[in-house]
Amino acid sequence: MKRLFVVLSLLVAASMLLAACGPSTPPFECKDALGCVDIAPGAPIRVAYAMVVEGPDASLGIDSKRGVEIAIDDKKELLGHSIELVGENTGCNAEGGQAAATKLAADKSIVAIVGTSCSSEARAGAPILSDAGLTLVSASNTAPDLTDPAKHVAGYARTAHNDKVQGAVAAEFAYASGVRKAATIHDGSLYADQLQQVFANRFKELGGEIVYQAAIAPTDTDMRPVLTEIAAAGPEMIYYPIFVAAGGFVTAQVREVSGLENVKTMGADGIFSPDFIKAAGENVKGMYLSSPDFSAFGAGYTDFLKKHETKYGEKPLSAFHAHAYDAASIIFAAIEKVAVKDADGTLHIGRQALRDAIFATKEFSGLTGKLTCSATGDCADPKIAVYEVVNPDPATWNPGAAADSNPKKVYP
Amino acid sequence: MTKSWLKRVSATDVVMWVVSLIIAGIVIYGSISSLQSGKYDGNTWKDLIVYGLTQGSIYALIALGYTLVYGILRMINFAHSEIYMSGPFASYFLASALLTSGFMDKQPWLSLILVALFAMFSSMVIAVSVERIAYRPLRKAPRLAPLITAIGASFFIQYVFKGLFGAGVKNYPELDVLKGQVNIFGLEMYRIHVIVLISAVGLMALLYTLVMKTKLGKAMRAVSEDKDSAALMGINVDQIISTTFAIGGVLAGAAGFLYAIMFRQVSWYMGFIPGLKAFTAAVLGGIGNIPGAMLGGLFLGLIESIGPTLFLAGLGIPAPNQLKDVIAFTLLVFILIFRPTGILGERLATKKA
Amino acid sequence: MQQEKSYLRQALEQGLVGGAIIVLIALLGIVEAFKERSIVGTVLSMGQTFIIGTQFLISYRTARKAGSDQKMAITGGAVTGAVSGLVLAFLVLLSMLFDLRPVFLNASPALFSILAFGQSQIVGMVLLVVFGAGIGALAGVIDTLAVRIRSTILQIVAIVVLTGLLAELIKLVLGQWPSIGRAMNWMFAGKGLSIIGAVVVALVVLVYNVYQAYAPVDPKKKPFFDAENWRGSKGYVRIAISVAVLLILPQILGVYMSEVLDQVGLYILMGLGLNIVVGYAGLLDLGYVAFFAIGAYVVGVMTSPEIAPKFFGMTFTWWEAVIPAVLVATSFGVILGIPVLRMRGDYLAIVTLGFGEIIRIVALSDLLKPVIGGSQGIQGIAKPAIGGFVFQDQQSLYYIILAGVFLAAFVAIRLRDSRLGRSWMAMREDEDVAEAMGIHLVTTKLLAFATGAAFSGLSGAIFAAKIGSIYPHSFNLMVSINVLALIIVGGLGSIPGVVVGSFALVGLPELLREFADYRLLVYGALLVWMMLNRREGLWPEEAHQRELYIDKDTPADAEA
Amino acid sequence: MDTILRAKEVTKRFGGLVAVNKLNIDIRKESISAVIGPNGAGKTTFFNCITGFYSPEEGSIIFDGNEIQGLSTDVITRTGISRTYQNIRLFSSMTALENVLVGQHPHLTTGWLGAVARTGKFRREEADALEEARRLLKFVGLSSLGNQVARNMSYGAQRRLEMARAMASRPKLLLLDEPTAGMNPNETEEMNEFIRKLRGEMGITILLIEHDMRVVMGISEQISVMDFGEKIAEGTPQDIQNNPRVIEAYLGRGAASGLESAKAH
Repeated sequence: MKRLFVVLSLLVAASMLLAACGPSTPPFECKDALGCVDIAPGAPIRVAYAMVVEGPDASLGIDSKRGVEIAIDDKKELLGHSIELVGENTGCNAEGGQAAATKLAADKSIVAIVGTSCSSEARAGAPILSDAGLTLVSASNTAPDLTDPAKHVAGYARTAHNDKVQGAVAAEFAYASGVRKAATIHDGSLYADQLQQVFANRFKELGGEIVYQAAIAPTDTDMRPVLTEIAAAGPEMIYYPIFVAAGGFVTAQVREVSGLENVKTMGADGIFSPDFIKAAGENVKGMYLSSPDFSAFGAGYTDFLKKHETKYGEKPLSAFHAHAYDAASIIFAAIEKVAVKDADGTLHIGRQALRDAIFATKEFSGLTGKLTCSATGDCADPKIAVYEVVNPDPATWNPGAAADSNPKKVYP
Repeated sequence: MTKSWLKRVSATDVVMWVVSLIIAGIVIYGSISSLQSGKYDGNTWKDLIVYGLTQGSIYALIALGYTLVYGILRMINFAHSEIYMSGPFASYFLASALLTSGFMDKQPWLSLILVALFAMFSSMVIAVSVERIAYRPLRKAPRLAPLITAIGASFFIQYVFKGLFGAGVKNYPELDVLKGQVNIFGLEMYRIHVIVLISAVGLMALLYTLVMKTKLGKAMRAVSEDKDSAALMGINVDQIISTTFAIGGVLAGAAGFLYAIMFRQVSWYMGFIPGLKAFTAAVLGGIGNIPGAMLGGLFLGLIESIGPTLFLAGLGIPAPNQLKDVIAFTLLVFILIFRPTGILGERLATKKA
Repeated sequence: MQQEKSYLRQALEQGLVGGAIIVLIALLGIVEAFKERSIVGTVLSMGQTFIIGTQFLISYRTARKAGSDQKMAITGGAVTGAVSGLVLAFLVLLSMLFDLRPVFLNASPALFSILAFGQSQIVGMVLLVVFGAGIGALAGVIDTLAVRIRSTILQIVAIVVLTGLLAELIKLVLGQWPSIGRAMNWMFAGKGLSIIGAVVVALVVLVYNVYQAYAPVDPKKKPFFDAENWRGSKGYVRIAISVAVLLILPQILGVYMSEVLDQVGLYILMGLGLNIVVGYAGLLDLGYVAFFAIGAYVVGVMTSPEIAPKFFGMTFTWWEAVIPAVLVATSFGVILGIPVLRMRGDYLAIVTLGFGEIIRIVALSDLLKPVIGGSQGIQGIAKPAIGGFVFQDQQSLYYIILAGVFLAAFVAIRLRDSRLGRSWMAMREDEDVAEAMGIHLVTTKLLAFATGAAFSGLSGAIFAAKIGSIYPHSFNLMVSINVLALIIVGGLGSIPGVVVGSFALVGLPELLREFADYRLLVYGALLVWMMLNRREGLWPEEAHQRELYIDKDTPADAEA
Repeated sequence: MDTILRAKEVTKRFGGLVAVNKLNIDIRKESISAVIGPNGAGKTTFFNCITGFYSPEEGSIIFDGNEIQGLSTDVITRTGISRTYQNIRLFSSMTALENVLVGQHPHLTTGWLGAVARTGKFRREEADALEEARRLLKFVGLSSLGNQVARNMSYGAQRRLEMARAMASRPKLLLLDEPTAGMNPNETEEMNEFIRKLRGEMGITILLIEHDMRVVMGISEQISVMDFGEKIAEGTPQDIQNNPRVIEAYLGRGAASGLESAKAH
């Protein structure tokens, strides 16, 4: 350690001397309120991810990160520069979000950020990034308060849809399909808890009755006791907007519980994936899933899935890869719009200009639909549809409205 | 006389009685109001008991691994949860190979047995290697050292599995032979539950016979009592310890296999929570005590299953199932207050002055 | 002859082990993930470093065993290297015969292309063996060199690789002063060093070593941390300088390094507390996070504008909340302590673990959601402020944490050297005899528990202010395990050990964030390695060093 | 007669085994008394009953006028009973000085706050305790080994350190469990001298368990003989040497010759 210190201080001294002697080019004058990122000719444009890529929630972040990586592959180059993806793990918790944000904020060469994965990360991390002049676009934060005008942080935008929209659509569908008594399950995650609460509120507003609000741990495997408890309340539908592992267990076990043989089941986009169908097994047939309306999805999505399979050897791990792809694409488009190239070929990107350009995104056609960002950063195309799983074979996964689609769009 | 009686009661005793009374009060009041609410019929309770017993029998099988190792080395084998995970995870690949080749449809029972054996074998290999690499060099170290290696080994195995095989959840095939209900003594039960219960009980009986009736079992008990004397009697202590780990591994692999066919999902983090529960079960029953581990496992499974509904639902607590671990751990404290060495008591040679 | 044969067999075995490690590294995806991460310009990528480094180290180990026989050392090294290359070649062969990908996720074509040096697989396989033999022989040659030259070479390699590894961080710190940052640009390429940078670093190390070789040796010079150096008037100067360095540290290191220091500091604070419980009193507590959570939640409930007004009709400042936070955490320590402290050893471990889980689950539960937010957590927690100055960012919060650490260390040291500290240690050594010395076990244990809980509560209170919003998920078992591991890795019962342990297990992983995917894997492997090779910890307490190596013939065994 | 300890009908059972059966023993103040008996006779169990390690099922133990049976060990220590152990039980990784300091625990009063604030009282108390500890170490002849870790000390030194530690609690009654076990004749003789000195200079009552008849006969004023948990004889060394039941109890156990040699001594 001591030696390292000696080495470093010598180096610093030496190079200060060198710098004093060497010629210096007149710097480009940056007029941007938040400063500029300068990219020398041949140097890559650095975009960062802030996602959970480690630990039990890793599949969420890895899924999004891969979305970004494919977006980079597709883009190949930006204004003659390659795109370099750097990033930090956020751990799906507030402290991880804060640490990652601090590190990214300290790196002045980063242009923009795709992230965060979990809403708790954004609450702790977004202010730090925003204060540092960075703009972040999240692919999977769905908590309503993040884009609530009272709490919105200037540099924060997202391509994920607000829970308020999805939960409400789910409730409206449930009511419209004749359900009057519903039960909900959440797994203690911000996402599921929020969504089921929005669902419950909207459902009650419509005149329905919430007979039971249950909670589990995401690591639970035996759901039969809690389902038995729910059965005693006599619901006509169970809404469980949770994740693949636990969602699979609930679906697989729900018919084993007496009283629930014919109950309707419904999930949300957290389990809108072939993985879930596989985990849930036969019982998944007839289950409803709310998700972005794929009829509005760009045609590129099937293409995307193919690339994913080739590149990573497996199907997407979670639901937000396409949103991540779009988040990255929006950032790239905005960079193309605002970057200035000066005489010696150096690229200058104004941070405020970039932020403005991202927030000004309009009718951007991405994988998840036509994206338009609101003043508080909600960029998602909030068209939510409800699908019904018609075939429990994951190989038939092909969401849409066509006759042979699976899952098949049933609402609106 | 009263004065000397009072002198023998410390403030802590009083606090403990009060705590116990409060717990007992909540349990009794909650149970009565749940039972009186009329929301749950006999069938509900029967179902809950069956669920509890199936889950509990898996806990029991894992708990046996903890108890065997604890009995012989006095250490908490934290990596046991990963030993449990590795078996079904490894045999997932066998299962999917059998499925794609069509063999599983033709010979479902044989395939299941093959998969089970492979799971047990894999867990056994991991268990023995962990002992060899991480614990054996620490035989003479104070007990915190192997505890830390165990934690380290646990992380290492988890993340090696995640790194090698991916972070996603893997699904066991759905087999028709495991579906449907059977009628046992007039009780309608799911076939899978029956299979899990019978296999688990069978394995436990086998283990009990092994430890109590065979020469190997006698050697194991001797090593557990006193390693040095056992070595003097010509017992190869290292070999017995390895064997103990192997047996624990086989049982954990079997537990993992039963879990995998019942719940059909395996993943790299599936071991942690059941491992924790099984360890709790082992302590509950009296660590180092084989029947204790079985009893503790079943008891814990049962409490987790019926506890929230029986004790808490009647009190009007929202989402009581969320609190099932709270119930389990509180009962653990409650039981340890009255029986400081678990339900059946510790089977360890404890020395005092 | 016989000896030579057995040595070669050893070399072979070592080669197999090394090969297995490299195959594991490759299949875990490490090689591919870091193929573009440069250590030295385009010459050396981190992916390569892992392969070459492993081969080199394992061959060097083999060579060392050869003793003074130079030819044997070189042969042995070459054999080991070649065998490890052979194992790798076998993996490449396997990949040609079967599609490994359905099982091994990372067995991608890209990986095998890297392993085969970008050549066709057959050529690649041959190259692997030749290359391995070369590296091994090189290791052997280095082993045969004179001590001074050998150590210089190894130092150069190690420091260049280390600098390359940390280049990004160095750049980050230097980048705070744009002029220095720009001036130093020639040193770096990508995330690593540039070739010139590497050469310069190597030269500096070389010069330093040459200087060391010819510099006069001062026989009276004591190691830096020797207590002698810190006494008397000279000692005061040293202390003053150290304090000054601690005070300006965050300003020099910048905001990210301050974040790292903050995290380390919070763990030191917890470690000091748990050290009293486990290290002094010998009570194995696996639920230590509970008190951390309680401290954080008390501050959250009292200062959050979303929650506090509901209960108190007003919000409190952080300073007003921190005392109750510590007191509540302490009383929970006592409340938990009473029923559990009569249990021994592992019963205590599982019950405390349960308690930690209970606190987390209850905090998460819908039952207490109206009070403490359930899964939505508590937001808008106040930051400490003095006058008009708000401790807003990580650089200023550092001072609060530093003060907390000093306070805790002060209390810990004073308690250790008192009647209470002696009772704790006596209890740890032999509970029954301690009781027969007139020590009231429950009270003494409770005091340890309560003191530990207080430190943890304080840490939690600061944590809440730092993070601004708290969630139950932050208070999981992992925190307890981490704190326990760090005090043991640092050296059980040793206060400097807690500091060293925190830097090793909290600071280092945070600095090496780019290994996020593999962090816990390495963490696990390191814990095992530490316990097997350096059980007494990195900075052991004198007496403990003895305790952790109980020799067979010592009759008094604390566990008896 | 001035009795300091009186055991009345003390009975301790382990499962079906009666380790101590209706034992009655009186110990005079400032005497040196011994309990002897073959292995497994229940001597150490009896010690454990006095010091509170075990709680006797029946009977009472009266020390200095108070009933102490069933009280916890620490309380009994505070009433003035201290002991050593058959297999030495020092705090093995603490230094000799620290061991003796721990022994003084009942007489120190500074609590948590005092220690942290390092009040004047705390400092005075610590200084006094340290001085007392040094004095005790000197008394047992270990003054040069104060900073040695207990584990590294010689066997004889460990025995003496254990006594110093026991004396640090300023007991009125000191129980010694086989103080000369494993010692050679010279060391044994030194220990005898030492025990006498203890009683003489400090005025402590001493009750010891011993196998070595030379020690027992040499220094005890009163001897109780136990076999199978019962007291089979009591009296002066002369009485015991001539008691036929005692000889019978020891016959065939290889100790009879010990008795003979003790007689000759």
